[in-house]
Formats: sequence, structure tokens, C-alpha cells
Amino acid sequence: MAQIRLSSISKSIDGLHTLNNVTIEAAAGESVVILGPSGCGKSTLLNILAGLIPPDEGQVIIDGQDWTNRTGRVSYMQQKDLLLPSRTILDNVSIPLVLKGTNTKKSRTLAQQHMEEFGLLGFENYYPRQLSGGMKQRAALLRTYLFASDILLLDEPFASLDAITARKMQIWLKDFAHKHSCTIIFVTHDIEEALLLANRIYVLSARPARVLKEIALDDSANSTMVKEEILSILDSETGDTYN
Amino acid sequence: MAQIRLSSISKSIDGLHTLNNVTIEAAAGESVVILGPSGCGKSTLLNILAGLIPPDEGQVIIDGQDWTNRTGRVSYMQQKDLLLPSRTILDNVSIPLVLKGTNTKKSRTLAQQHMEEFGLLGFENYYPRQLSGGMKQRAALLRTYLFASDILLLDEPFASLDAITARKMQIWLKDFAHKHSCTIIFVTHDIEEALLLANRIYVLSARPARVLKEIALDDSANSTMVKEEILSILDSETGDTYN
Amino acid sequence: MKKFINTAKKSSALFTLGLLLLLWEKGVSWYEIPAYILPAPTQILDGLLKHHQLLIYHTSTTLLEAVAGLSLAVILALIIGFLLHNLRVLYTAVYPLLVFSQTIPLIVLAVLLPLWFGWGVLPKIIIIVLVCFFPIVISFLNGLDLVDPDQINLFRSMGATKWATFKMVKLPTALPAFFSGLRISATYSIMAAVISEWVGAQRGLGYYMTLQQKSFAIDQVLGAVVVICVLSFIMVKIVDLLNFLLMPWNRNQLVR
Amino acid sequence: MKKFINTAKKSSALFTLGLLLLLWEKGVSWYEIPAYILPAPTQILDGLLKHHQLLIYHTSTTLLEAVAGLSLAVILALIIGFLLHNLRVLYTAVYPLLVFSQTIPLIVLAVLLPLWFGWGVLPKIIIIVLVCFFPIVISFLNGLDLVDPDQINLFRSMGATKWATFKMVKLPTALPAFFSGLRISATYSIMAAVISEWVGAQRGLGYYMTLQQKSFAIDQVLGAVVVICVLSFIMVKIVDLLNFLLMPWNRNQLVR
Amino acid sequence: QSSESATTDTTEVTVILDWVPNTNHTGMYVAQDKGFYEAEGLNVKIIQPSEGGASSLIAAGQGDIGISYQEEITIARSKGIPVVGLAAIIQHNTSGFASPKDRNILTPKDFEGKTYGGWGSPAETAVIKAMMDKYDADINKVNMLNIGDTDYFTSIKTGTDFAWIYWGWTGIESELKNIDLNFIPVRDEYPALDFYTPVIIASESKIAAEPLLIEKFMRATTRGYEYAIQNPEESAEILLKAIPELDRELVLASQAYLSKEYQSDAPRWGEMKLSVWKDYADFMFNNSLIEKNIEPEKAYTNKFLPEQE
Ligand SMILES: Nc1ncnc2c1ncn2[C@@H]1O[C@H](COP(=O)(O)OP(=O)(O)OP(=O)(O)O)[C@@H](O)[C@H]1O
Ligand SMILES: Nc1ncnc2c1ncn2[C@@H]1O[C@H](COP(=O)(O)OP(=O)(O)OP(=O)(O)O)[C@@H](O)[C@H]1O
Ligand SMILES: [Mg+2]
Ligand SMILES: [Mg+2]
Repeated sequence: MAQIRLSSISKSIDGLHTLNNVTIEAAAGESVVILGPSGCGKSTLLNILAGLIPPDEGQVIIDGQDWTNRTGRVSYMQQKDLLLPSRTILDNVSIPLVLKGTNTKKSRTLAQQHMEEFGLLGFENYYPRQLSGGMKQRAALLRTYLFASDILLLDEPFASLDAITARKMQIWLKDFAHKHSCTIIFVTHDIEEALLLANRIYVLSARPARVLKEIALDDSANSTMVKEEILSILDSETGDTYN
Repeated sequence: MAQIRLSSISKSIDGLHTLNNVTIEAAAGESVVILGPSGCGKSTLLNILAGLIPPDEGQVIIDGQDWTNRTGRVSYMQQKDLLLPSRTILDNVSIPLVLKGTNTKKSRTLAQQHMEEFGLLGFENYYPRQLSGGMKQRAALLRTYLFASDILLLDEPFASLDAITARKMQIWLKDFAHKHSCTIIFVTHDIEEALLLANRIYVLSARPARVLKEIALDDSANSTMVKEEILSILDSETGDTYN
Repeated sequence: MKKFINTAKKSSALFTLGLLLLLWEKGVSWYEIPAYILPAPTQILDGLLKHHQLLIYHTSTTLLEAVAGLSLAVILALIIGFLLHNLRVLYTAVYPLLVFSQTIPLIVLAVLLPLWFGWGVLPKIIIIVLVCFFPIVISFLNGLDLVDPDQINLFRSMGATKWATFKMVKLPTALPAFFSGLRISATYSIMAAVISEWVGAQRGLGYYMTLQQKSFAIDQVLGAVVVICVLSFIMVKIVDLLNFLLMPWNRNQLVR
Repeated sequence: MKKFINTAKKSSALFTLGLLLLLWEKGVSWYEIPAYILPAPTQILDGLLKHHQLLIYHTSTTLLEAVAGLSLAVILALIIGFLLHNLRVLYTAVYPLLVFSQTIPLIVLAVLLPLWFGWGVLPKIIIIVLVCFFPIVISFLNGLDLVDPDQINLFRSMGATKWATFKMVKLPTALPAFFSGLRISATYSIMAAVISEWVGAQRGLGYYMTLQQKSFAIDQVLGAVVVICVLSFIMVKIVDLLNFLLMPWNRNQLVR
Repeated sequence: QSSESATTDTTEVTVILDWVPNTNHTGMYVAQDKGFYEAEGLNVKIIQPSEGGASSLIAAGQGDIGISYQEEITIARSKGIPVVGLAAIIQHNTSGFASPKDRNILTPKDFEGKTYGGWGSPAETAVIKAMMDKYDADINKVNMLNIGDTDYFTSIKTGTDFAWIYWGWTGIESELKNIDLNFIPVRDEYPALDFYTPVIIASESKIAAEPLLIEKFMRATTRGYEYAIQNPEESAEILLKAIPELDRELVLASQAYLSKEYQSDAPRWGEMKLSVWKDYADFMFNNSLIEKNIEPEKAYTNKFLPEQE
């Protein structure tokens, strides 16, 4: 049974039809990648899943319960790292614990235990602006993980990194997810990234987004062929290059 | 004989050793891609080639003449489109002509003739903010082309576009360069992009940048193998992921 | 929809204003406050109507001074902004003094300036310029610094002259900041003109207010204050209009 | 290197100042301008030294008023900024009136306020707060609007309360803008205190200046102006220090 | 300032001046220094007001006693602002039109073709016109300039020829500065303009509510002025002690002059005559300086002045 189920979600924003009957599922411990062109509505979909905005139609079901338009169940990481420039790395990553009511000191101690795994050991008292892009993204990941460790929504977390750093982070994330058996919903417009990380890929159309194709990637899948397939689907879809 | 020759360029910026004895050549009509990790000094190299900053050591030779620390010979397009928000697209692309002394009206007429090829027909009187990212990059390319059509320096021109749009632009640029037989120096940190566009690739090391490898790509080259080769070179090079 | 919200916004402020005026009116009559202490809004209105010809006469002078002073301040701010931006030596040498100049109380100047510049229009204009110049030049300088250095590099790589770069790149980039400074100056311009008339004027709202105040006509003084507020508001709106007209590329950002 | 440039910057402004003073001194003696028209800088300095005890006495009063008024303005700006930011209705209803309040000439208020509020510290504080409150609240509100909506969304997704979001996200984001407003207010605070003493006082620099002016001692008046400028400068520096201390994460951006 | 030894029933009295503290106010500073107020059980606080003038402030209850002048009181009363004169600090109007010697202004006739520096009030115009009319001179030939708060000595350096000054302050300063002036006293040219300035005032309501307080204040103040009349030099020192910002030379010289003018030819210090109030009110009314005439007998009272010993 699926741990997460977005069923028949439709949504218009400011009169703009953005999501058109999108149904997506993820089993526990699975890495599901949502791939779609820029502006198609991927972030909107995650916002709905996180409970930040209500869908016009459809439901968000997590562990059999209705979480539509309710926040607090899943952790959500956006494209930007969104670290607070006014706080040190340690204080930044312990925010979710503080918000849940843990006192500051204890939150810090808890967060400290994860610094090494996230490659942040020794940088606890640095401010975000003093870190490299990759480190900031890892700090944001840690913050996300500390909020809820079983379901992570990641919205293009590596899009702002250069290709080589991004690749290293992807590999790290893959290992991490495997080790902690998190359920991950990962949004991207980068096909290579999708292929590397996904157990399953949902390919979305241009706006209004609908699911064009669902592709399961088992070990036997030939990634070059899958890539060609996705490209041809998207090429025929996006239409006018000029806009 | 090479049309462009950067010989033994070294450069320190603010006491930071950035370029370390870099030698790069490009023949007329060739597309040369410079590939290197973020912050290694790629833009600095192009700035030197464009004559914007002087090298500490080495020379810039174009068509046999010394162009070290002199502007005005090559056209240069940066990662950002750098279109002026206060001018329409047509006025933006005709800036190089106006700066060369052509009167405004004539500059517009000349620029107008290229609008179709660059996919901008009908958008002459739009302001940059009204266009999509891809169109803005094409407008910036047209402006670059109108300054000097034989040598184009392109500094990560598609890095701000989403992967799918970027791919379309890459293909368009490849055709364009072929048709007009421009000499192109293209800087990127994206290996896929390098493979698609290059006749020849220079792989640079992390800062201070030096040439790690020069790879010629003829039709017989196997791109998957080249990619693996580049990745392994860079992986061993970049060292500490954490900074 | 947007239009509606804007209207709602405006009427909401008007509503608050109306409410305050009503409270004032009722309070004055309830506590039987004599008019020489605090006249009711209706009394102020009466005073305005009674003196409307005089007020128009004096207002025209003040408005003229304010517009002249503000225009001069704009011209000076553009020139000095240009110079300070391009000559860094000048910038470091002059900028702190500009800031210092803002700490001198205007009334002291209003008393001292005629000493040095006589009784003509000059000391008045100096005061208005001193008030209006600073916000414009500061914003303008900040605006000029907002220019993307890569944009400058691009123009350099195309062999553009410094002047061409200034005209085509820097000036348009600095315009929004320039206008936000101008907006502040426009708000203060009328007030500055009134203060300048405190000393040595034969007409103008400042002169009128002094006279009325000496003859205990507080309703007329407050009437003049109303006129000042309305004029200031109009000045600001004119700047907004200029802003709209001069920056066609920026238009949909004007909505506040 | 940076340190050196900073020193060079400062000394360059001091150099200009010195040059101006020298020109002034020489000009006065060259044209034989009598001291009651324009005293030379050295004469002003003499006056300052002669009256230094009196000046310290009056300065302490003015400084106290300025600090009290500015502090109150800060508190009010924080509270009202918070309210206006969170209650959009209030914002649209009150904001335009705030802007309007800036167009009322202070001297008019200085005349009218004692009529309503007597001779205590109240009318003085009202004037100082009126001058200092506005730049702070405007900058603060602008600063609060700078917050990345995605950041708010993130906090919402973590189930943060509105207050927690305000405290952890919005307040720190708005701090730099808040301080730039505070800097402007600090510049004006001393001047405002001086004007507030126009209202009727028994001590303070404003009182002192009026007295000196009516006793034909322009050197003393200008001496007081010098004191005002210096005090204003000190106030600004104190704000800069606070800025530095309260925003450790922002430190290397302080260099100007 | 006097020590606050008097314990229980000292009453606070706030005095609002008309201008910066100067030799016109010496009597009050003397009364304060010598403990005359204290002896009456009063604790007097002296405040320098804004430009507003004391009348409306006194009427508004923001202060108990004010210093004003006859013109202001007359305008105030005609506007229904209930203030009453209690004592004339100086018996005669010591003001007049002063000009540097080289301007050759000897009589009001010579005003023609000259520039007058004033503060733009209609009363000035009326007074100048009245004085010139006597000489068949044309006020339209005078260039009237509003110089606001600027002091006399700067104004005559910056384009004005004559201005209306108090001899007791500005005139004395001119002597100290060695600037030769021609001075045309107003009262010499036009007796109706020999009005009282400055005048101690209180509001009608205050007088009605606390006559005893007023009486005490006036008794002590009178002692103060009487002391100043007899001891100009010591009084000047007392003023300087209270207001050390003032210029010593000016205060000493001014006090020497004014101490003779406080009482002058009057039977006692402060006493006012109905004719002076009536004549000036009529002058103002006839020149449209007030919209309706006042009842002069209500504008002042001598009843709080202590009887002559
Ligand atoms: N707050 C908003 N107001 C108005 N329109 C919005 C808003 N947020 C999103 N949109 C519009 O909704 C559409 C979907 O936006 P969304 O951010 O979900 O796309 P996306 O797939 O995440 O794009 P990207 O790859 O650029 O992040 C876009 O076309 C955008 O213009
Ligand atoms: N104006 C400057 N002042 C100080 N340091 C600079 C400046 N420009 C560049 N650098 C430094 O020089 C190094 C090389 O910069 P450069 O922009 O050439 O790198 P790049 O390879 O183009 O990087 P990217 O891929 O991020 O564009 C960087 O480490 C950068 O920190
Ligand atoms: Mg998105
Ligand atoms: Mg670069």
C-alpha cells in the first residue's frame, strides 16, 4: 500500500490552470522523482502535498489519513537553501526542533549528532554566507531531515549548484536515502538527475501539468534508452520553443 | 594556423592565484569549449581574452596580432543576458551598432533583419521582462553577434535556463555556428553541454586553473566514453567536496 | 480587481481621516474648548472659505518657491550625483559633509541666511534646496551603485565610452531610486518653502501663518496647515506621474 | 589595506572640512567682515571655549531629550510597524496619514503644542518622536516586506506560529533596513530636540541659541550649531555601533 | 535660584515671558533671588515661550502669569481671549525707529525712499503711516521689508535703513558696538502710541479664581522692581547670575538705562492709566487693526498693585 497518495489533484492559481488531475503515489522507502518542464506546476504540487495550499480538487492521503491542506506531517525543502542568514549553521538546522517545543540547548545537542554525517562537522558556528553552495544545501537537507525523517519533499534541491558539485550531492543523497530508508519525493527538470535518483519517475506535461508517463526504474532498466524516451515525450509536448 | 591563441596566461586577482599558465587555441570556425569546476577562473580567462583585464603573464593573439588588454575585437556574452530593462528588445540588440556610431534608425533596421533567425520576430517592441528566459538569451546572443560576427565568447550562456530549454538552445546554437562558421569559445561547467557543442574541449583544474586535458571530438569519438574520462579527471582533481 | 482594491485602500484612509475629524469636531464641542485653543474642523473650513482669496494669493507664492527650489535641487542632485559617482576622491571628500549639513536646524539657517544673502528669493531657495537636495542625491547615488558591474563590463567590451555607459546603463538603472528620493523631497518641499518664509517674506503661506498666529487666529493657522498638507500631497502625486511617464518599462511596478 | 583606505577616506573628508574652514577664516579677515555678521571659525571656537560650562549644561538637556525621544520613537516604530505589517486593514487606513503627518511644518507645531500640552516634557517629546518615528517605521515596514515568501512557506510547512516566524525570520531580515532608518532618525534627533526647545524651555541648546541670537551673539549661535553637528555625528556613530553589535552575521558589510 | 526651604504651603506659579529673558524681566529675577516670592509662599518658574506670544497660552491655562504688551492684549481681547494687564513693567513706550547716522533719517518725513525692516504686521504699517501723515509724507514711498527674526544690526548691514527697536536693549547694544544711530521715539511723535510695553498679564478666570495668588505675586514682583530701580548694578548682577548666557556688558548698560524707566513719572511702579489703554485701542480700531473695539477699562487693572507705603 502506498504511504503517500496524491489523488486527482487539480489546481488553478490566479485563474491560471496549473495542475490537471494529477495522481501520484509513493511507497514507504521509495524515491519518486517528478520530472517536468519549467513552470509546469511542480512546486505547486509539492506545496499541496506539504499542506501549504489547498487543491481545488483531489486529496492528499498519507499513511491512510487525509492530510489535505494540513501542514506538519512531511518535511519540505525548496530549491533555495532558505537558511536564515542571521543564525549559525547549528542554530539553523535545529530550528525544526525548537519549533516543535524542544528547548534551544537540547535542540542543539540533537542536531549536533548529525553534523558529521551531513559533512558539516566543524562548521557549527559558521554563518550561512561563510559556506560553499554544497554545504548550504546539505545544511538545508539536515534541517529538512530533522523535521520529519520519514518523508522528505525535495524541490530541485541541487539546481543552484554547479554540475560537478550537484553530481556529488546526488550520489550522497542516494546513499543517504538508502541507508535511512526515507520516502523521498524529488522534483527536478534535469533528466540525468532523475535517472540517478529515482526508483520511479513521473513525467509531467507543460502547464497545466498532467502525468504524461510513469516509469519504474529497476536495476534492469537501460538508462540511455529511458533518457531517449523521456526526451521524445517532452519534445513533442513542450511545443513552441519560443515561449 | 590558429585564429585565436591565448599563450601561457597567468593571473592573480586580489592576491588569489586564479590562472596558472593556461594556453588555449582556436582555429577559425571552430567551437572550443572550456570546461571547469565552479570558481576555477573560466570567466577570468574570458575577461582576459576580451581585453577587459590584463593578464599578469602571457599574451592574447588574434589573427596574428597582439590584443592583450585591448577591447573591441571579439564579442562577449556573459552568463546573464544583461539586457537593459529600460529598452525594448530591438533597441537592446542594436546597442553594439549604435556604440559603433551607426545612427539609431539605421541600427534598428540592420538589427531587424536578424530577428527572424533568432526567433524574436514580433517581439521587437517588448521589454526584456516580458520575454521568456530562452528568448532573452537569444536576444543577448543576437546582440553579441551584431557586435562582431566572427569570434564569439560565450560564458555559460544557458546556465540560467531549465534543462529542457537549455537543450533546445544548445542545438540551435550548434546549427547557427555551423551555418555562419563563427569561431566560438564556449565556457561551461556542464559536461553534457560541452560534449554537444565542442569540436574541442579544454578541461581546466580547480583554482588556480591550468589545462588538465585537451580533448578533440571528431565524429568517431564515443561521447559516453569521453564523458567518463572527463568525470574521472575532474573527480580526482576537485578534492574536498566540502568546500 | 486590482482597481477595486486600490479604491478600497484609498477610501479606507479617507475613512480614518473622516473618523478623526468627526471625533475632533465632537470633542471640541463636548468639552467646550474655545476656538483660540483648538478650533473645530468646521471652524477651520469656515476660515479657509472666508480667506480663500488671500490664501490663493499666498499659496501661489509658496508653490512657486517650492517648485523652483525642488527643480533646482533635482538639477543639482543630478549634476553632483554624477560628479560624486564618477570622481571617488570627491565622493569621500564631500559626502560626509553633505550628511553633516542635514543636522543644522533649519530655523537657525532661516535666521542666519538673510545675513549673508539678503532678503531676496536667494535665501529662501537655499533653504528649500538644502532640504530637498539631500534625499535625492543620496538615493541617486545609491541607485547608480545598483548597476550590475557585469553590465558595465559588457559595455566596456563593446568599446562604449564612459558617457555612453552612463547614459544607457547607469542612468536608467538609477531612475527608480532617484524617483523614490524625489518623492521624499516632494513631500518636504512645501514645508521647506513655508519655513523659508518665516524670515523675510512679504507673501507666502509662511508669512500668512506668522501673521495669523500673531493675531490669535489659530483657525487660520490650521487652515494654512491643511493647505500645506494638500499641496504636499499634490506634489507627491505629480512626482508619481512623472515616474510613470518617464519609466515606461517599469510601469506595472508603480502600483502601491 | 582596507583599513588604510578607510583612514584615507576619513582624512579626506576632514581635509575638505579643514580647507573650507581655512577659506572662511581668511575670507572673513580679508574682507573685514564684522563678527556680528559672520564670525571667523577661530572666533566661534573662542566663544565655545568661553561658554563651555554653559554649553555642557545646555547640551546635556538637549542630549537627554534627543535620546529619550529617539528611544520612544524606536519603541513606537517597532510596535506600530509590527501592527501595520500584520494588519493590512490598519496599514491602508493609517499609512497615508503617517505620510501626511510629515508635511506639517514643525515650527507651526512648536507654536501650537504648548497651547494644548503645556510646558512639560510632553510637547518636546511629541516633536522629537514625530521627526524620528517616520523614517524608522517606513524602513522597518519596507524591511519586513523584504522577507522571502518561500522562507515563510518553509516555516509554515514546519508548523511555526506567526509569532515564531516573525521573531526568527522577519525581524532579523528587517533589521538592516530598520537600522538604516534609525540612522536617518539619529541624524535628525538632535535637530528635533533643538526645535522642540523652541516650544518653550528653561534650558537646552535651543533655548541657548535663541538667547544668544537675541543678544546679538552670532558667534555663540554658530558655536551651538557646531555642537549640534558634533552631537548628531555621535548619535549616528552610536547607531552604527549598535548595528554592528546586534547583527554579528552582517559584520563585514558594515564598511562604508 | 532660591533654596526651597519653605516647606508646606508653597504655591507653584508659572510665568511665561514674552521674549528671551532680558532686563525687562529683572524685577522678577530679583524677587526670586532675594526671596520675595518665597516670603509670599510662592515658587516661581520662569519659562521662555515659543514665538506664540503669552496671551493665548495664559488664556488656555498653560501658565499663571504672562508677560505681554498692550498691542497684543488689545488684539487678544478684541478676539475674545480673556487676558488682563496687571502692571506696566515700563511706564513709557521706549521704542522707536532707529537708523544708522549715515542714512540721515531725522524725522518720519525722511522715511520716504528708505527701506523699513519689520516683521510684516499691519500694526507696523499703521504706526509708520500715522507718524508720516503728520509730516504729509507718503507711506507708499517706503519700501516695507519683512525681516522676521533677524537682529537689527545684521538687518542694517543687509539692505534695510531703519527698523523699530527697543532703546533699552538694541539701542544700548548700538552704543556698546559704537554704531551711531538716529533714533525717533514713537511717543515723541505720536502720544497715542505711548502704549505700555511690556505688561504683566493674567487670565480673567485666574484672577477670579485665585485673586490672593495674584496679589501675592504682584506684591513680591513690585518689591523686585522697586529694588531694581534703586540698585541697578546689583540687579543686573542678579539677572546675570540667573541667566549667565546673557552678555554682561549689555545687561549692565541696559539695566542702568531701564532702572530709570521702570517707574519714570508714575506715582508707583506698574500703574496704568485708562487714557493710554483707550487711546491706543481707538488708534488700533480706527486703523482696522482690530475688527471690534474693546472696553479699555476691562483690559487692565491696578488693583493688584500694592499701595504706596
Ligand atoms: N504566487 C503565484 N502567483 C501567480 N502565479 C504563480 C504563483 N506561483 C506560481 N505561479 C504560476 O504557476 C505556474 C506553476 O508554478 P510552479 O512554481 O509550480 O512551477 P514549477 O514547475 O515549480 O516551475 P520551476 O521549474 O520554474 O520551479 C507558473 O506558470 C507560475 O507562473
Ligand atoms: N572581482 C573579483 N574580486 C575578487 N575575487 C574575484 C573576483 N572575480 C572573481 N574572483 C575570484 O576569482 C576566482 C575565479 O573567478 P571566475 O569568475 O573566473 O570563476 P568561474 O570559473 O567563472 O566560476 P563560475 O563557474 O562560478 O562562473 C573565484 O574564486 C572568485 O572568487
Ligand atoms: Mg518550482
Ligand atoms: Mg564564471
